Amino acid sequence: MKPTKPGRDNDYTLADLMTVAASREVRDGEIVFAGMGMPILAIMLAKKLHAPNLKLIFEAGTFDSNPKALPTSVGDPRCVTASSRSSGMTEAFFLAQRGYVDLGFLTGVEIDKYGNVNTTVIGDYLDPEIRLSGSGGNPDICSFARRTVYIVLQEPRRFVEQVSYITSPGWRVKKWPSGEFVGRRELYGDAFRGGPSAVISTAGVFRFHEDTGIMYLDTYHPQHSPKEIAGLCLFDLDISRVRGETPPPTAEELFLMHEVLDTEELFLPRSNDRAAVPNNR
Amino acid sequence: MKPTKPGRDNDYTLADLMTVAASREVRDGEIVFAGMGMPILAIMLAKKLHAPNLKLIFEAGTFDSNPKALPTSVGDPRCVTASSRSSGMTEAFFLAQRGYVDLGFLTGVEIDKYGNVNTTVIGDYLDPEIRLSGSGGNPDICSFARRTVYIVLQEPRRFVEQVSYITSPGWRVKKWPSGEFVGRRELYGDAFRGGPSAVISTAGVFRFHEDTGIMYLDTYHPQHSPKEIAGLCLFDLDISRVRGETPPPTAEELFLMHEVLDTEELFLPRSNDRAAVPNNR
Amino acid sequence: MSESKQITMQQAAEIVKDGAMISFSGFTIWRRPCAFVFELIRQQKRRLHLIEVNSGPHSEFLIGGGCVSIWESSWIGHENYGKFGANLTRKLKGGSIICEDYSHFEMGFRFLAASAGIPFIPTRTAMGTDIHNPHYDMLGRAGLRDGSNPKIPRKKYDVIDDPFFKGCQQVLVPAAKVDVAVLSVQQASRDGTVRIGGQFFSDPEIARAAETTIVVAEEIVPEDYLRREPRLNTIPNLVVDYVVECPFGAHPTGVSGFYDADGDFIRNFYMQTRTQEGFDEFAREWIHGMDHRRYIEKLGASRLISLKANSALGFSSKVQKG
Amino acid sequence: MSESKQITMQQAAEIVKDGAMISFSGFTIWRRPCAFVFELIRQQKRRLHLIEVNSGPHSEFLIGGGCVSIWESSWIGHENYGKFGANLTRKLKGGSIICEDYSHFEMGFRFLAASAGIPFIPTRTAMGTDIHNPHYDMLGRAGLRDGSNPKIPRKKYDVIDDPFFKGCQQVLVPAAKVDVAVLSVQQASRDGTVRIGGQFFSDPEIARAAETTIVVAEEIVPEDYLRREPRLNTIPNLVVDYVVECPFGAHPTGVSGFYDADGDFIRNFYMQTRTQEGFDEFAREWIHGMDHRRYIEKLGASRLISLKANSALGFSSKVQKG
Repeated sequence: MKPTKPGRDNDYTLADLMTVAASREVRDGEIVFAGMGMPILAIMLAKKLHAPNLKLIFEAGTFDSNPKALPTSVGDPRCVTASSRSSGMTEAFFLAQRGYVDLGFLTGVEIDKYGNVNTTVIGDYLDPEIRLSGSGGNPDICSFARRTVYIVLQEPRRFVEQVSYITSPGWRVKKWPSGEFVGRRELYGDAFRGGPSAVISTAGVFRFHEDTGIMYLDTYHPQHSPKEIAGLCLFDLDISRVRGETPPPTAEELFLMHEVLDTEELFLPRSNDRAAVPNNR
Repeated sequence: MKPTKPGRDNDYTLADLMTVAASREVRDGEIVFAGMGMPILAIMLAKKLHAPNLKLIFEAGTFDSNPKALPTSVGDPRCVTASSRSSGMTEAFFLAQRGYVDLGFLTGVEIDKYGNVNTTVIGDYLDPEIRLSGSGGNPDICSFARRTVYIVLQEPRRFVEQVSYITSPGWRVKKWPSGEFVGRRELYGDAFRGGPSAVISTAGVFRFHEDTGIMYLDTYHPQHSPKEIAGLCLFDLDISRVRGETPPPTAEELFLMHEVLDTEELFLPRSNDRAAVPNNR
Repeated sequence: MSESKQITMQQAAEIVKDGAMISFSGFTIWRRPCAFVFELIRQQKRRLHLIEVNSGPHSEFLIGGGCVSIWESSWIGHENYGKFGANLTRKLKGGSIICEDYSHFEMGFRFLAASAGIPFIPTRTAMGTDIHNPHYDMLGRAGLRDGSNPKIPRKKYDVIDDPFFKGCQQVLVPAAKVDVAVLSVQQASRDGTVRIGGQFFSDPEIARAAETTIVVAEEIVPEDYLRREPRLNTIPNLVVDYVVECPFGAHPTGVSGFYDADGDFIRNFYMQTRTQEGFDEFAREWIHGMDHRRYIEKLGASRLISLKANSALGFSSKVQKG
Repeated sequence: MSESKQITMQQAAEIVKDGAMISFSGFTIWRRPCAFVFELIRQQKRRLHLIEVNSGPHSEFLIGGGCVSIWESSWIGHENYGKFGANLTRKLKGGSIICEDYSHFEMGFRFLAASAGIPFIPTRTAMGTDIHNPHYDMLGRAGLRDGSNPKIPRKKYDVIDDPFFKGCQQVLVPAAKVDVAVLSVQQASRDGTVRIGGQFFSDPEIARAAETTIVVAEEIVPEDYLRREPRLNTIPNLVVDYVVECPFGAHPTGVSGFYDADGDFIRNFYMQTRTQEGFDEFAREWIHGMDHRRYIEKLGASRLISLKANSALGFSSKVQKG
């Protein structure tokens, strides 16, 4: 393949920036359990750059996959290529529950300040305004991985004080049958492994306070400001620990994303439209 | 292969007779879970004669096996040949527990009048006279199959009032923690599927009373008598329902056993020594 | 050679009775028995209890067609080609369907338990979420957990303390027992031996969880061909009750090694069926008065060729995925 | 290419510490890592807790060698070549070993639970037998169920009523957690991908149940060779910690597609080691002062050729089975 010119340094979309920010959450040697869309792109990018020994698990049943063509979903035959083993879901579920997964990569529709995520309904569960796709493996991956990274659109109705329905557990969760909120570590007991570690939104990168489990702003994307981002959250966002701007994609990252990984523009349109964001399951 | 002359009608060993009696317990179309030795021979014989559609499961992980060479054990690669699927033990265990098995074929060291079988220890479990091989899949197959056929040597020390240790459940079993004897149907509840249906010994064929679950003599092998067999049991054997002599092997059965199935004399020596009995695991 | 289990698609669909609990093979938009589902709609099945590890286009067909009263699953949608289950959403708002939500792993483990012949299995997934909110036990709210249907568990889940190790809380999820399971697979022989290519998802578990298991194969192949390599076979014959041959029987979902998912078809279905009128129009065009041969003819040869998998790659190198 | 996990047999055996809970691949006289076990005996391991789905010649070697304090399994013997575990029997009578009996399925389900990351699993096998006799809980009688070893469950089994369906009693068996699992397999690549030929027994479960998983392969093959057909691989690389290459590493047990069980060797071992003196003599001849190369030389080329599997059949057509 003839390499094409990667373009100017700042010639990137918001989706490019988010993918790059996500890829930087992956550490070399980790076992990563990925949802589709931007997560898979971010992982494949990390593998080409700083994490050549990461091992990718697909929920539908492949282990240490090395797809040559970008899969559009976890059930895609493209996931199987050059994997260490291809089988079924029970084995993937067992491996996750047994503790083999370091990092989960997921998306959310609504998120609260403790990292509880909703992908099930908007409004009252018993009389919903909008029925969403449901949990899928979201709560499972987040229950079993040591760290979980979420990708969420930055809108006030999505960064809320309390989600309509907790699909996936954050740092303070409901203890049944009463429904009182308790710390995740307390509820999970010896099954506790970790929880949400980062949220990458269309405006910035967020992390969670080590003790309280409350979300804070880590970096803001170019053309945003911490104050503006706080205004895009319905809870009181801690912006006291902000480190600066989210580092932009490098020329190498842009080249790999557009000319090697997503040549069909499945998830990353090439247009310079900064509003372009990925398909958000 | 050049067929050899099957020999005179009564030119058969005790092992031949027992194998034939066992094979007659198999019905066409059944799913059969088999231990090694005489059980596998009996099943292969049934498949060649009256039960062409029986399906054979091996505990180590093959389903609807059609071995061309006689396997010496369940883990043998000879089990895999021409099977519908070869995999592992979890799947075999699941299929049995899920209720797919019609007939189990096992051997026992000690048996009592309720069909409880011991293959674990002789004497006190806490200070055994003889440590045997242990349960293996004996209790499992007998728990899950609709019918189970046992092959046991006829000796007074083996047909006992109460076995030293119940390895495999008969028609009256121990209810824990007290250890009081209760009916199998009562203990198993909705998991009840059946139990021991026949015992083939070196002296006769036994069955179990429909209501009481107590063993009775069904047929006696040639050169034995019901009274003599009752004397070879330490419990009071019911000989009131005896139907007559165990039918001898036919010429076709003898030919198949010796010239087709066990040409290497692994389990069935050709000698006319009527004492020759199979390896009894 | 064993006895043949082959029947026609129409006979297969007749096995499913009104009110049955039913489950399907596959994963989201892959290996779903859509041709079978179209036949169920033509046969006007009613009050089905659809119970799945996850749902997809085939579930949306069945729900839009008015065949389903209970949806019990973890997810519904069309991956890149449609975010949500528009038909499920509409029926839910209209009150004509009950939704029972579990997590993906919980549904997988529930089928595993049923397939293993055990009534429940412990797990520690999704603890602290509204999936375990007792007010959201929808089958319980509808009075369906009274034991009158022996396949519906009396509780959505239960909690016990681990008696063996550190004493921590364990969630028990009940076995997912089903009346009929229908699997879309690549190859089967007439005796019921199944060879699935690519990832086999939860299909072996679903096959064993059912009272009756029907396999819809892209191709029926000789039994001795499959028996030459028993380790490549995914489901043994003794688990399968009936076999149907139906090339492109999973369209518009994809089949590894045979054809890709038809993204255009799925996206159009999703966009068109956000209203019941839209669904009815779709059904008039693609389901009613059709059979599978006419459906395939209507799709046309060029479309099928563009979807067809490259035999070295296992997927199409021509199809537009976006 | 991934990082190599290959180490030597001696290094692999050093991973097993005195007092460790250890488990092995295979089934009775098939695919047992005997060369590894001989190295454990040479390294004079002590107080091992051997926990297996079923046991075989390799267990008898290790027990005879004085390495084992606890045997937890369902069966021990040599199939046609020796009825019982003569060494286990002798040590049991001498009071130097504890035997904990479970049924075969129970042991399999216990490894399944550990491999699934759950603390127990229900089953209804072996109910009413002395396997469930509370007086015969031998680890309990020895005071080992006090939680001081976090891998030993606090109870041998437990019983609860099914909360979901008909309310019947369910036996819960605890996860079989192990420190080190050692698998004898046909092929592995340096990254840890494993391809087992023939029946794979409970090996995938045992591999995942352990803290550390060591694979002893008949041959190490290129990683890209195994990755060409991922569905033929039995255990993914991420489950395996170390890989050792050792041709005939399972002798005298057999390996499907490679060689048959050596019935003469096993029968002689069984007959010879009914006394401790006999075992010590066997060990002087076949274990101590040897390494695997010298062991193989001692067996001799003709013996290995007669055991070698016919490559079309997967088993030897020459070996005397009787």
